[in-house]
Amino acid sequence: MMNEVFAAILMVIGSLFCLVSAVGMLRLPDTLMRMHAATKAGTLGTGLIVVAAAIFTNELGTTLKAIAVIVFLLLTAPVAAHLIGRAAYHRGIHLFDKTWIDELGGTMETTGGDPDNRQSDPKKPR
Amino acid sequence: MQQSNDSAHAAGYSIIGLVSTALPLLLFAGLCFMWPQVVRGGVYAVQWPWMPSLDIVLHFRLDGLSFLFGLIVTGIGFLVTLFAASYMAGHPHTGRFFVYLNTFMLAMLGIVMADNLLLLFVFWEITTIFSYLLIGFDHESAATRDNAKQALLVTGAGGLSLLIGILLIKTAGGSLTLSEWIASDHQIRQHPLYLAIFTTILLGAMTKSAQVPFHFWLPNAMSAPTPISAFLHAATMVKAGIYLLMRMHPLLGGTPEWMGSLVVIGGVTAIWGAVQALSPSDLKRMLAYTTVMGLGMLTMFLGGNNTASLTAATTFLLVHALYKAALFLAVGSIDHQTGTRRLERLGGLWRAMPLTALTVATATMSMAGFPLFFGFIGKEIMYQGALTEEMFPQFATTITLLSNSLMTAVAGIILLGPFTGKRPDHLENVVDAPLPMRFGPGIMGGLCLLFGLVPWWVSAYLIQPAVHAFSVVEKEVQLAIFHGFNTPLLLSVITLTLGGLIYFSRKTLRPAVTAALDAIPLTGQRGYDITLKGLLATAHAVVDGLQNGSLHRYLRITIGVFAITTAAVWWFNADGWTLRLRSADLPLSHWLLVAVMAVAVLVVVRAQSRILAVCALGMVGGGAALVFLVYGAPDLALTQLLVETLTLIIVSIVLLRLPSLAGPPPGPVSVSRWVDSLVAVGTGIVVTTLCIAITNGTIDRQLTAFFEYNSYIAAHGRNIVNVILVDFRSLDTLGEITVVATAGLAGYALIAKRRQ
Amino acid sequence: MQSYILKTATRLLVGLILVFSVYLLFRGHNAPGGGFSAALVAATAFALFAIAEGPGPVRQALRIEPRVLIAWGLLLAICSGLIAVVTGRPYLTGLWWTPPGLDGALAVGTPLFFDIGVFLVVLGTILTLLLNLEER
Amino acid sequence: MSSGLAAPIIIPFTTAAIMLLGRRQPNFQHVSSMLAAVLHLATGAWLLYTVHHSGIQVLHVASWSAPFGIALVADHLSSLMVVITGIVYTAVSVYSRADITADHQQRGYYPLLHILVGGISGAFLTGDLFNMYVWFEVMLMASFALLVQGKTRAQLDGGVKYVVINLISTLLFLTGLGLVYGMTGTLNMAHLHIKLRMIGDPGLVAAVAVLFLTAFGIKSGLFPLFFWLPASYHTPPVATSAIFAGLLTKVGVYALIRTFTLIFPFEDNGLRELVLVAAAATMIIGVLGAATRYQVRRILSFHIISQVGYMILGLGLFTPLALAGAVFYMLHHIIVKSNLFLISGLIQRHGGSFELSRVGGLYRSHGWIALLFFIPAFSLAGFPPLSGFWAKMILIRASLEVGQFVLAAVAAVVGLLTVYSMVKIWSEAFWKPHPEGVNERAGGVPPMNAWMLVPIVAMAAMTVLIGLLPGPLYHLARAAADELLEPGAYVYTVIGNMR
Amino acid sequence: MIMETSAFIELTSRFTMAVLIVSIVLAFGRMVLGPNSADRVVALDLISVLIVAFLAVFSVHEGNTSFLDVAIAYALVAYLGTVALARYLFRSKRNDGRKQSPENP
Amino acid sequence: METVLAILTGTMVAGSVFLMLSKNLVRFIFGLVLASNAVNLLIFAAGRLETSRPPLIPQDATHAAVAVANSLPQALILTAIVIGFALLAFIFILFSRTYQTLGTVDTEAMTDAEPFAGEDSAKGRRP
Amino acid sequence: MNLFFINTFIALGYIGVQGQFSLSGFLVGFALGYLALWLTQPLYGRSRYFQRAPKTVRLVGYFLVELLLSNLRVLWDVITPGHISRPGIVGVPLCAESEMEILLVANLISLTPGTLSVDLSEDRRTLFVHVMFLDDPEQFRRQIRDGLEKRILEVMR
Ligand code: NA
Ligand code: NA
Repeated sequence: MMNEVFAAILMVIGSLFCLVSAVGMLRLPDTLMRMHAATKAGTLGTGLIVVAAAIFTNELGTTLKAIAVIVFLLLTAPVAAHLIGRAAYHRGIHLFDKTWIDELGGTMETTGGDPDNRQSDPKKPR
Repeated sequence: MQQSNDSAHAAGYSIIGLVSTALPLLLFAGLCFMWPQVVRGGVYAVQWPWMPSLDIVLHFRLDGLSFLFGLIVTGIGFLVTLFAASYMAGHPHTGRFFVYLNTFMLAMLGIVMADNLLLLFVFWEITTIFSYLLIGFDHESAATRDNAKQALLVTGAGGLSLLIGILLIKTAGGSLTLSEWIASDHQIRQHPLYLAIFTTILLGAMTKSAQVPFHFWLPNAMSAPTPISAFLHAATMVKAGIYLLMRMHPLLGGTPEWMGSLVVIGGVTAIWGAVQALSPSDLKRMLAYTTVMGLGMLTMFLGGNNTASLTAATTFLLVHALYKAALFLAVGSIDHQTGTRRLERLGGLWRAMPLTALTVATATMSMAGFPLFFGFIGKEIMYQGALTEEMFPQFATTITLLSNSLMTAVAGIILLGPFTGKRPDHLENVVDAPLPMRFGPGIMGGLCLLFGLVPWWVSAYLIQPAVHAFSVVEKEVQLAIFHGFNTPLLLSVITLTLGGLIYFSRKTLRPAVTAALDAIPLTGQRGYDITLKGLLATAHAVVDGLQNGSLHRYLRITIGVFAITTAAVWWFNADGWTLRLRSADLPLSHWLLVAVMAVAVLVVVRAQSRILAVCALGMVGGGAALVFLVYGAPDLALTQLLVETLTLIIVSIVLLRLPSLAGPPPGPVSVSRWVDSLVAVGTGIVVTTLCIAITNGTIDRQLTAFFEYNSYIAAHGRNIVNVILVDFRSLDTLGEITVVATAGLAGYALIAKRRQ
Repeated sequence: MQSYILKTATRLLVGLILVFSVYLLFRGHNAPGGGFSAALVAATAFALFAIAEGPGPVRQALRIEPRVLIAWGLLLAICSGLIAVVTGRPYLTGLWWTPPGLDGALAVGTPLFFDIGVFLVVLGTILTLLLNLEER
Repeated sequence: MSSGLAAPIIIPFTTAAIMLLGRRQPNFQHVSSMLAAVLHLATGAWLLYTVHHSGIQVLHVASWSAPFGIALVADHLSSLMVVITGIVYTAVSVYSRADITADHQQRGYYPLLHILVGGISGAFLTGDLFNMYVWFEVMLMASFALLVQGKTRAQLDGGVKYVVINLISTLLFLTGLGLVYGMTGTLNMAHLHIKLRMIGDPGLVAAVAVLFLTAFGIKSGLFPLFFWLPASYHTPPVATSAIFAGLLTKVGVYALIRTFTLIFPFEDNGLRELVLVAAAATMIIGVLGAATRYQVRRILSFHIISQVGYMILGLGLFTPLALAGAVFYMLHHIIVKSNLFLISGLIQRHGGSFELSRVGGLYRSHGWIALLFFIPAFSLAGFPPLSGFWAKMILIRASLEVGQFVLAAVAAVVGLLTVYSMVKIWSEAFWKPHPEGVNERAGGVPPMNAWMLVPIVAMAAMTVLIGLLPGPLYHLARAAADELLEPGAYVYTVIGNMR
Repeated sequence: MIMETSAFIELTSRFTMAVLIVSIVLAFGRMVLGPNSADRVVALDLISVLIVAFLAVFSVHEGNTSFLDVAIAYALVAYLGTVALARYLFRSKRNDGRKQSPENP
Repeated sequence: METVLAILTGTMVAGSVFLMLSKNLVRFIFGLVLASNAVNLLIFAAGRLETSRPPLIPQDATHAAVAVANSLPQALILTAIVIGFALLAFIFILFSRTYQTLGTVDTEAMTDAEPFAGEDSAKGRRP
Repeated sequence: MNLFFINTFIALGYIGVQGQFSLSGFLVGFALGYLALWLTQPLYGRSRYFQRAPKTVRLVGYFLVELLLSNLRVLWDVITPGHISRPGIVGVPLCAESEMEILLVANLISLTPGTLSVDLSEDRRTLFVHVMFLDDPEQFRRQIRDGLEKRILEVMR
């Protein structure tokens, strides 16, 4: 019973973090900032839920699987974020107006607009 | 015309040709051997099963009619082959020529000896094919090819009509065995299908025997080498239609439909051919029209239902075959020796080609119907036959009179034109044809006279046995040199007189005839041209509109047809519409899931960005996986998700190599796009309603129950789905991995770099 | 796309994914998984490898031409069914061998070989396509 | 041994797999290809013999009895189709030696050919509807691959059209499968025969049947679903187009016959009339299409459509004679049409082009080719005593027997128009003098190639033989038709007394 | 392994699933809105992570750990989809104005 | 749920048909993906959705004790998914190859296999 | 890492003895095993396992707290109207050299409050980080170097 309660709490918290990440995706002003939400909250939320599953079943095999999933998420989510962020940046994205410093802009040349978007405004980050 | 100008061949002959004469000669001899038996009314018959289940029996029978035709086919066949042995010498394809000729002859023998109507048809069509090959023998000329095609199409069409007629006889309960007809009581004539049977068979006969309005192929067929014109298109093949009508007589004859149409069609054909024969300057073409006339006469007499008419037909058949084959071959000789068949370029040849001149003389005399010649006998009996026709005897008599007069005139032209008068300069060095070429026409010319001298013999040994074979004879009609002073004799005299008048006024008549013919708005030839043009235009109109290379159109029709047909078939067969919608107590999450998938579909449809479409598709796929998951299909969910991911990888590589979705800026939606939407929505509705209707019912789960029960016990697996895949339905999986493997090979074939 | 971080992460991940794929393959008979899923998972491992390092190193690592994998997989699947034919049973009949003394805890059967065949074919195909696409 | 039923599937697949391992030796591939084809033909013949003498044969694959497992079933129709597949397979295998370039071979021509044949055989033999879908996919995938080998512009364009429309067929088939399963809970065709009878909603059953009609209609090139065929069949290598022309549409026709005799036997729901109308339209449109084309293979492609119309006419008439005619027509057509496509390769090789305006003079220069073309062409046109005559005659007769005079007339007229097209090719490619200045060859005319001639001569001989001795084949076709119209024996043999 | 689930867990897991689906819907909203390809890829990435979470919750809800295997498998591979798309984004930029015509001329 | 799924399936089919009719091969692919998914869902619905319990036999049992989801449609769909994937992979490659060779994905501009019929027949006619 | 495996082995043995394959059992077994190993340390020669283990635990703890904090901060920014953030992209010079070190640094930066690794320079010496709440780049660089990176290097080296 303790397990169940604990698992339930973790599950709910995790799902709320997932919700936060989703809301963040919707609300935050630019691509990079949305990625903050997705990477952190999504990973944490999902991680918590997986832990909840492990606790709920309280079984070694499941636990190991849960650990595997979490390790995987922690390892891959930031890498994915890095890859998207990098690609996005180099394609030329519209950064949030309040972005006040960009040290990457000096080291790489950026070109063109987004070939997959008629709506996007190919304003260069600078 | 592939003409041999090589002097080495001018007097020569082809060895193949001479060898080829053996076959007809042997067959002719064989027939003669059977002559006594046949004359006594006996028959020879042999029979092997071929396709008895379809009423096709290899059933051959030699009776009087077959015998008469057989003699004509083999006898004239022999003489023509002999002629051709010289005529064709030097032609590059002599071998083919004689193979075709002999095969044709065998097929023709098949026609006249077959006692099974379908068997007859088989040979009938073989003669069509070989006629085609022979007409087109000198195929380098476009006109020749067109003429061959025309003959094939016209007679082919008739053949198909005949086939339907034959099969209709079977459908109507008739027998296909010809020899059974004379004795049977002919239910067919009262059958509702009688008219259809008669019409279709008549069409077959008309096309083959060049009856108006299908006659036009025959003059055009004169682009065949002359021996072919003599053999196929004068003496034998064109007579196949006549033969067919004779054979059909006991089964179908004697009705008003039969008698009326045969007399009219034959009469019109006869007069049409006779008039046309006046105008051409090409001797062969002229002869072709006289053949048309002859065929018309034969048909006309077959319209009678009395022995006189039928005897007239049978007699004239022989008369015509003899003089026409002789004339064709003689014209062939003239052509061969002088290089031309045009009247205006010929003249005064009788000295240069005396034997040919003699042959032509006897043949034309017979044609014109001078007394003592076989043609005279024929003409007498013709008038007798015409006068006794049951339907339209006056018409028949008038036609006979006019046609015969015209024939007399044409005979005059053919005889007097090339051989008398002044010989043109370019014909100075002409000599008579080589011996093999003189032999055949000479024999036939001789027979034209000989048979005219012994009509009683011809009557007893050739004509009467034939007539007995296809009709019930109450009173024999005898051929004789002189029947006494009677109406036929009077008509004969009028004929000769009128013929003479026409001959002497030919210079004024010919332009008039030509003008009159040109004034006719629709002739068979023009009808043929219009039909072919119309066919091609229709084909283009229909096909170019459908198969126009536009994938969009193909898809729209294909999908639209599916949606409309399904809906229509369902609509017309449904008894009531009770679709129950089952969506009770669905959790909110499921509703949301389905909703987001539906929206994703819309997004894909509207997407102007490839990435958006791909991502939204990912959403749809992921949603589908979740649907699988929440309804107890983890394997499916897993596979779906894995496939989604791999698809993304492939997309990410391939999409780069495809252009963006950019189209013209979204303007007003075109009508075409509305149609597309209609098709799309319609298809969606059809699928939805089908799915709802089906899930409204219950499903029998006995298969699944079996799997659930046996999966672990008998197949050692706890994952039932996997056990189905690798055991219960492993053959599916074997096929499936083959598809996968093939996709690998196929993809490899498309993308791999060429290796040295 | 050269990313040092991706390369590093890939080195950590590829082995793990492959091990998991084998796990899926062998427990597919009793739990979700099976030859096809396993092959897809394995293929993603190689795909990741190819994306991070390029197709050349993947081919080196594979040591065997992917199309040969397809062939062997197909042969294995076909032949796993032929064993039954040799013993006079209908084609593809599953033959099972339960090692004595294990109380039925383990059963080896021709359907497992069939599933391995599936695995090889699918893996070979995806690798054929992916590597050739990458190389173009 | 009943596993022999699987042999026509397993032999080509195994050969394909082995070839993939030994793909670097062209001779090995060609020789093993011919061996496999002969073996396939032999097993097919054995199957036909067994069926004819011992009745319908069933293999319960993996020992699971039908309807639980998949059953392979050989009745007269199936085994006849397998035999004829073996014949075309053998012919094309031999011909391929002359026609298939090293590059095509490098790109897997032979394995793909074998997989195609395996899929076709599977489609003919299976007694399970979903399994048939799988074999259709095998066939489809292999045909996609074969079709675009060479990657010319025309091939890719035609290939895209072929692929796209055939995918629609696949999707419809799969949808129909799902719906049928949802109605009956079974996939075995014999079991479906029983279970569908119990469905109380005739409208729904008819509507679902339309899905199969459309799906297989596309496959068989039925009006108005044939577009993919004339768009693509003239583009691949000759050997490929020959096997396509002979077999692929016939798998669709086979599926239609099987579906509408066993699964949804025609009832009073208008489907039969629909099929008859489609058949007539197919005959006409195909032959009209051929009249508009001036390239040998494009003409022949349209004729495929036209002749599929005849076969479907036989199905729609739904009498023993008509179905026997349809089966006979299929068997005759496969040999003749494959052969004509092979001969088109001869025309191209020796005349220099498939375009009628760019060839000529072959009658004079290559009499043997002329003869070899003439036989199948006039057989196709329905002249006796060649095989096509019997096929056409039986169908016309069957139409007349049930009072379908219009259909009989259509069949006859279409036959005449077929003559028109065949004469067009004959006239242009053979009789007409070779056009001046076109395709003048530097190296002179290439020598005759025995690998090309042998299969053509053999198939032409078969055409003549069937024409001269149609009895045995008709006997078999009639046996097939009787089985189709009385599916009781089939059903009992496959599933016993299962309800 | 299957175990009994109490009503309590049933309720919370249902709630969790609903929240996750709502999250997916929201992320999907970003995918549709864009405005940028990268945004869409990020949204898809998040959705795939949310699906992993959903799979885990579902396995709790069903009390069946088999579903967790699905979650692991997807967690292992989903990342690759994102990587591939990221690479696509990276490359498609480079191809701009060369071989392909850009989407907005 | 069957009804809801039926409607969803219909929507997907409609969307896919509309995409397939768009004269653009890229959109056709999207339509194809949609259609495959739709058909799979349709088969799934046709097999009836009654429980969330997967067709797995527990460790301690010899056969499924409680009602589990219908396993046969799942196996069918699995096969269909695999085949669909293979087809899709090939079609991606085919279309990209086509684009590379023909230079267009506009199906209306693709006329190489069937040159305009009039032109074709004119070529064959005698002068 | 040998000792880690031995430790794991002990934990597995413990749950095997217990007969209950559970997470808690494993954790208890692991802790007991660590204790036992620590007691018998001389048997295994010189190993950094005992220095590293607590540091790893500390890093994990630090990281988890940071992860939680970062989420709360994102949450705050998400749920409050308007955006309080002052984002920027900062290049952070790295002390980390090995690939594992760089990966860990980059990943942990991404997972911790308001920071996201966007790119790595060609020479792998500078990590470009997007910072949501950036006041002073220099201070930020210091913060990374002395906080996160230092802790990671402690564990790795
Ligand atoms: Na065909
Ligand atoms: Na075909």
